[in-house]
Amino acid sequence: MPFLLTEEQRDFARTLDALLGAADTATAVRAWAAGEHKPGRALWTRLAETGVFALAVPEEHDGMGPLPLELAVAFVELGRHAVPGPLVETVAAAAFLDRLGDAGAATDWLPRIAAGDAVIGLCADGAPFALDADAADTVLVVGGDTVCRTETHGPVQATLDPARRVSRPLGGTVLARGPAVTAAAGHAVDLARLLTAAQALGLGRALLTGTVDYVRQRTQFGRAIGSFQAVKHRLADVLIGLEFAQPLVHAAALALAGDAPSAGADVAAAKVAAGEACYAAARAALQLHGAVGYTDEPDLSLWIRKARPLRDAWGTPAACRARVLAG
Amino acid sequence: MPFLLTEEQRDFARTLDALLGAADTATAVRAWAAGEHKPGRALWTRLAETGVFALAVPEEHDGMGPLPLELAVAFVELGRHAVPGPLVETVAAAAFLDRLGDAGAATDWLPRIAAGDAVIGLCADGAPFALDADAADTVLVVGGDTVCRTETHGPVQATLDPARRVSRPLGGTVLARGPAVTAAAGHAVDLARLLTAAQALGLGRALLTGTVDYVRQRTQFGRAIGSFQAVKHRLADVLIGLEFAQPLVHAAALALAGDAPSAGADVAAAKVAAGEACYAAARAALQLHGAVGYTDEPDLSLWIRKARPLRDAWGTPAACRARVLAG
Amino acid sequence: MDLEASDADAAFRAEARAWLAAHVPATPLPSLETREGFAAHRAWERQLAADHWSVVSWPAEFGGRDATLFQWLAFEEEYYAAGAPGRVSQNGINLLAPTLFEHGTAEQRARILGPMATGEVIWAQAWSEPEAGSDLAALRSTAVRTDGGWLLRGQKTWSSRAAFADRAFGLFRSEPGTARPHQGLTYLMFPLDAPGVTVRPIGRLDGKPAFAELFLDDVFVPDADVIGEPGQGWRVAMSTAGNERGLTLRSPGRFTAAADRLTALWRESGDPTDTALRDRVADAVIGARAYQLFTHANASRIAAGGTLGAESSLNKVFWSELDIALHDTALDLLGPYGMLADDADDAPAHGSWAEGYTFSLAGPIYAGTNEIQRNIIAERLLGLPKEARA
Amino acid sequence: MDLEASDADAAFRAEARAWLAAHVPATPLPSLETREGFAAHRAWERQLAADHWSVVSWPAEFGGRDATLFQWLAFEEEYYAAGAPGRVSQNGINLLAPTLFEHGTAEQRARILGPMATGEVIWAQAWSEPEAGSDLAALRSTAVRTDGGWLLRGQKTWSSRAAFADRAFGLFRSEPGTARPHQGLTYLMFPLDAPGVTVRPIGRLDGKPAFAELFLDDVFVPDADVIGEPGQGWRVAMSTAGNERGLTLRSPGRFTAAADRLTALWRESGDPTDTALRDRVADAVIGARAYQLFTHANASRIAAGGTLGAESSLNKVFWSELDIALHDTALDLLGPYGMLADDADDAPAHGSWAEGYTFSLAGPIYAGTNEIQRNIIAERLLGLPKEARA
Repeated sequence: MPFLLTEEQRDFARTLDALLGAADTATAVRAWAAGEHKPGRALWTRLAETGVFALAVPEEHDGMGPLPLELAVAFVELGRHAVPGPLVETVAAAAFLDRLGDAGAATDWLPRIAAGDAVIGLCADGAPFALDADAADTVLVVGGDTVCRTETHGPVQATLDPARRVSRPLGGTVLARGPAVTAAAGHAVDLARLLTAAQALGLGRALLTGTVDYVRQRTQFGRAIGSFQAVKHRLADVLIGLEFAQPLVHAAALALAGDAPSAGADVAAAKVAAGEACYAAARAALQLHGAVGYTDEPDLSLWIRKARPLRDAWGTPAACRARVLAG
Repeated sequence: MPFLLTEEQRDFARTLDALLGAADTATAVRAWAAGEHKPGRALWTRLAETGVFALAVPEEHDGMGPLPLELAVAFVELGRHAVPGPLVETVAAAAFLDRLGDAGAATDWLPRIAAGDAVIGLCADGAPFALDADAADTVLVVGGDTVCRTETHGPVQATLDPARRVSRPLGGTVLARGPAVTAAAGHAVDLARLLTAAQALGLGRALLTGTVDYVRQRTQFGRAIGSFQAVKHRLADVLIGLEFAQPLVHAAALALAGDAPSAGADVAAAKVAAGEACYAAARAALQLHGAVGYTDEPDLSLWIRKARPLRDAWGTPAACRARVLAG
Repeated sequence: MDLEASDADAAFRAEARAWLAAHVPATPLPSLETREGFAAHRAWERQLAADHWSVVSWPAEFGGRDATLFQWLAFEEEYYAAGAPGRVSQNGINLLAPTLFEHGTAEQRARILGPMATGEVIWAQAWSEPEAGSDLAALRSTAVRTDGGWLLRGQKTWSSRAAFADRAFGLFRSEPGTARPHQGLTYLMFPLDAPGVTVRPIGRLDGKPAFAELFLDDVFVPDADVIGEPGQGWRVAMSTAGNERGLTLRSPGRFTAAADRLTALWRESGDPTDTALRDRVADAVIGARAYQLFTHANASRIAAGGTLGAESSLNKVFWSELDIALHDTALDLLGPYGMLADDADDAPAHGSWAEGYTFSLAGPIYAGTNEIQRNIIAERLLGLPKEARA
Repeated sequence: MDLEASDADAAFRAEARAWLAAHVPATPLPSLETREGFAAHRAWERQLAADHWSVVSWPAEFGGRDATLFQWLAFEEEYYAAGAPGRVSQNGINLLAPTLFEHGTAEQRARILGPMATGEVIWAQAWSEPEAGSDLAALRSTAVRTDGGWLLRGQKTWSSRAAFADRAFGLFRSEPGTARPHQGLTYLMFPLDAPGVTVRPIGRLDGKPAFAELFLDDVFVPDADVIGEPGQGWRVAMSTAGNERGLTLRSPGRFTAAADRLTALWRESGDPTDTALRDRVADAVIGARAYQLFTHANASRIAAGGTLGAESSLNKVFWSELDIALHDTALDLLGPYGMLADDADDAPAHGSWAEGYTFSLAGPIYAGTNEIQRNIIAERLLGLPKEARA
């Protein structure tokens, strides 16, 4: 039982990291926040070429999935580079459509998702808002045992993360109804929760790395501020949080891949740990960058502002803690 | 509105501090923990001579009270010096008997309490145990609108604080019944809560002072450990906790003295703040004394072990937080 | 010891409450961090000043009411409880004015305080520089002697309010090469529209231009706009810094009002059985009350002739962490609505929680980071040894 | 990547579980910190050893089963889940034995390991001295060369298990006046009943004699009881310290079992609507699971030929804080019963929560304080600069 990523999985992560590192995601984030989706969609296309979306789609629909662990590995990198858009929602929608058993809807959408040509909004788990509905080709809305699709929505509203804009889905036509919807939605929510945790983990890693770099070079009182014990201990705690969240994310992905009975609780545990670790990383990043971190000029501010909404997306810490104990 | 202790009140505190500082309370605490109450009772007698117990008793019963603020001032010092025994319970019992309106019981007990000759156990507010029933002349047990007195109890049980031994009161004869009991008990519980908060504040101050002294002289790696920033910041946080708890204790005492409608909530707020600050002080004291703090040899260990039971006595933090919002 | 207001104080509070009830705008003003909102807040200052409410603790001759410290605290409580607008003039009133009262000339006071009290002149602070944040003494901008005054050169940053303000004040290095970095600094005031001044607004974390960078290229400042002696700027400024950290910047009324709003929110939309949130709401209420009482005790000490020194560091750490905890709790209570920007269609009622949250995050950073405050507490209040120096 | 056990590992786990089910005493043994309890725990070690369960990861020739790291982890999980007694021999097995395997002679291993595995000889550690706690290199006790061996002189303290143990091991200064404090130390073993040894038990926070002070007055140690080269003791000891902080001292099974007991307690006596406590129980479950998985990942790394260095500091901080939080939660859950000593009449079922709480409080102190661990994490894992030295 080697509980380690394979060389292949690590190569995949490195490839994504290199691709995104060279792609100036910060500019795409700023554009996305302004409602300009082109640079973001271009990023999606490049991600699709590496196979990220295909991981969520089965082979019969031009994918190579579903592979939750590989998806988690990929979403750590998407989080690390703050890639904008409803990535989690699109991939979870793919899982939903795959499990729904509606051949028509699956054939319509899954190949397009795998190719990076479809952006899908997903509103489920009682959430009042859809993320980035204005950027989506369609929005799936799950309520009880019914799923609708709609392309209309209320006014787009800004959130604490400017690249995370939400609206209320409006109207819609019924796509399916019945227990298959409920089951498929349950799985899709678990996957969305897992991948949000993975994003948070990657985001937290990026915040820690950026802050370590900063405190090594920033001097005050004639010393690098990273030599002060209060700074060192705070960043040590951030690292501890992230390091212990990571294996929970990996184990939850394995559980989901194996449809284990514990998968729901495992995913919830990973979400709590990764979400809280990432938020702590963001708070430390802000405090240790001082006034620099509090302005919107450095790219870092984009990362900082993502942490809290990501912590709460697809299940707040409180909701996930309750889920852990529900078994 | 000078929200400051008067010179007289501060003199009273200094007198108690000096008396107790010279009295080797640690030895009395160790004896009390072994079930040997003599040195503790001797301390009570000396405290009675300074008028501590008389503060809880009205003039017509040989006291000079009730004076909740002066009692709080005194109990800060009792906590600072870890004086053992059911001090809070005896004083709260006095307040209970004073308000009960039963002239016989009041005449029987109040002059003796004022003189330091009576040790009274008090079991109320749903608590299953009485503190130090084996050391008490009698125990009052309030349940609903009824109060009993008893001199028998179950086996004496040790707690995390060895000088805090509890037992279940057994049997008893009814002393009074009716709404006067409920009203008197409500006031007595508030007073007990206030004085427990005051004790916690004093205990926390002693823990902080002892720890500051220790980290100034203890050297490791060629430096006083008090020069390490992690140590400094932790102790700074302890001081902040105590400093902001203190005015809550004083204000709650004023509210109780004036029978203000907010008194119950004010007392609960003071209890939360003082209890948590004291527990944080104890945890810091233990950690910063290292292995020395973890042994039972230094007197400090007696102080450390009091903090958690005191935090929970007469209302846990959770119960008190609920009370604060009940208004 | 008591908490009873005197008759005079109670009357003062009642008068303030009545005036605020009659004058506080029913709908909130536009954000202070926009040109339109800045102008609206300036107009509000004029309205306050017209009835002598803009600077209650100042002497009557400068537009104040000679209010005592207790009266000032009562005014602040009423002000925040009434939900009155943020004070666009606070840099001037809280930071510059105390310095002028202590170190300024009669001429300066006569010339500067009146327009400050009416909002005719809004002041920005210009303390920090890119390399001098927490380590304020490391600043590099210079003041070079010239005929009848000084020429300022250099760069200031994180200058709050400077995007739309009229004038600024700060420290400049007037004597190069002094033995210690605190020496040879001069405290100067200058107009933001003077030749040589370039103001570049900087967005706050939420994008609003709450600060600016100032680029100064031989900006002339007449001798009349030096406060105190040239070269003595550090000592002059420290009295201001003390005010910033001490009683006047974060008045308790701000937090008691916020805790009241949080409690109202919790009663309306909170789940009463959710004890985890209940505990945090209670802690906000307890914290705000503790801060209010602690401040009253300090005010009593000052009224009795005492002074505050390093004790103000206790305040700074406490209110800044309380403020974050309070707003973090509010956002959690609001669930998916908590993360909406305040101008979003579905944004919650009961105050600007999202903006308040963003604003609270700056608390542990400015006016001396909390790390520095804890050093001060440990060294000056607890007597712990100084850290080893590199 | 997977978490599936191999057939061999599953069989090993099943065998351990069956043996434990058949042998773990139905009623807990008396406290390890009493003479009677010590003897009972020693007898339990003998019972474990009789069926080769006392040192599963050792080679079979010394009484072990050549268990892999994964098998050892499985054994530990089963051991704690079964509620089996504390390990009185852990100082020997976890601290001394790894050192003997790495630095001991064949003669030492043949002579020492057998009686250690059976509990015939129980070992105490003798690292700390009054002036050398966290700063272990500051120790002063000496080993002076004599005919055929060494004479030990000085004082050791916080020596765990020493009140009732048979032998002890530690570092002694054999070369005075070296350039650096880590040099000139020698790693020696000595009997606690030897002439010149005085053992003075010290009470733990709850009064139980979990440690002792050792006074050494010319205690003779033959050359055969030196481990490694004289003067090289620091290097020899560091491999042991790594073990203490790394995988072996606090096996995940301990925390998963405790979290399971806490969850059972919460389901039985907790108020399900008390979300504040619920969140803390969930955090204990999540933390124990995270620690278990993190350890499995490290074990996988080691099995693949990797080594653990400063990473073990992450473990130390995490488990020690988890342990306190878990027990603090249990006591809060138990309300007035939570503060009762474990031997009190009304003490709660489901494990020794009060003793566990007291024991947990030592976690952030021993085996390198958490302050020191955080320094190591910051400097060695994050690459932050060293602190300024005095």
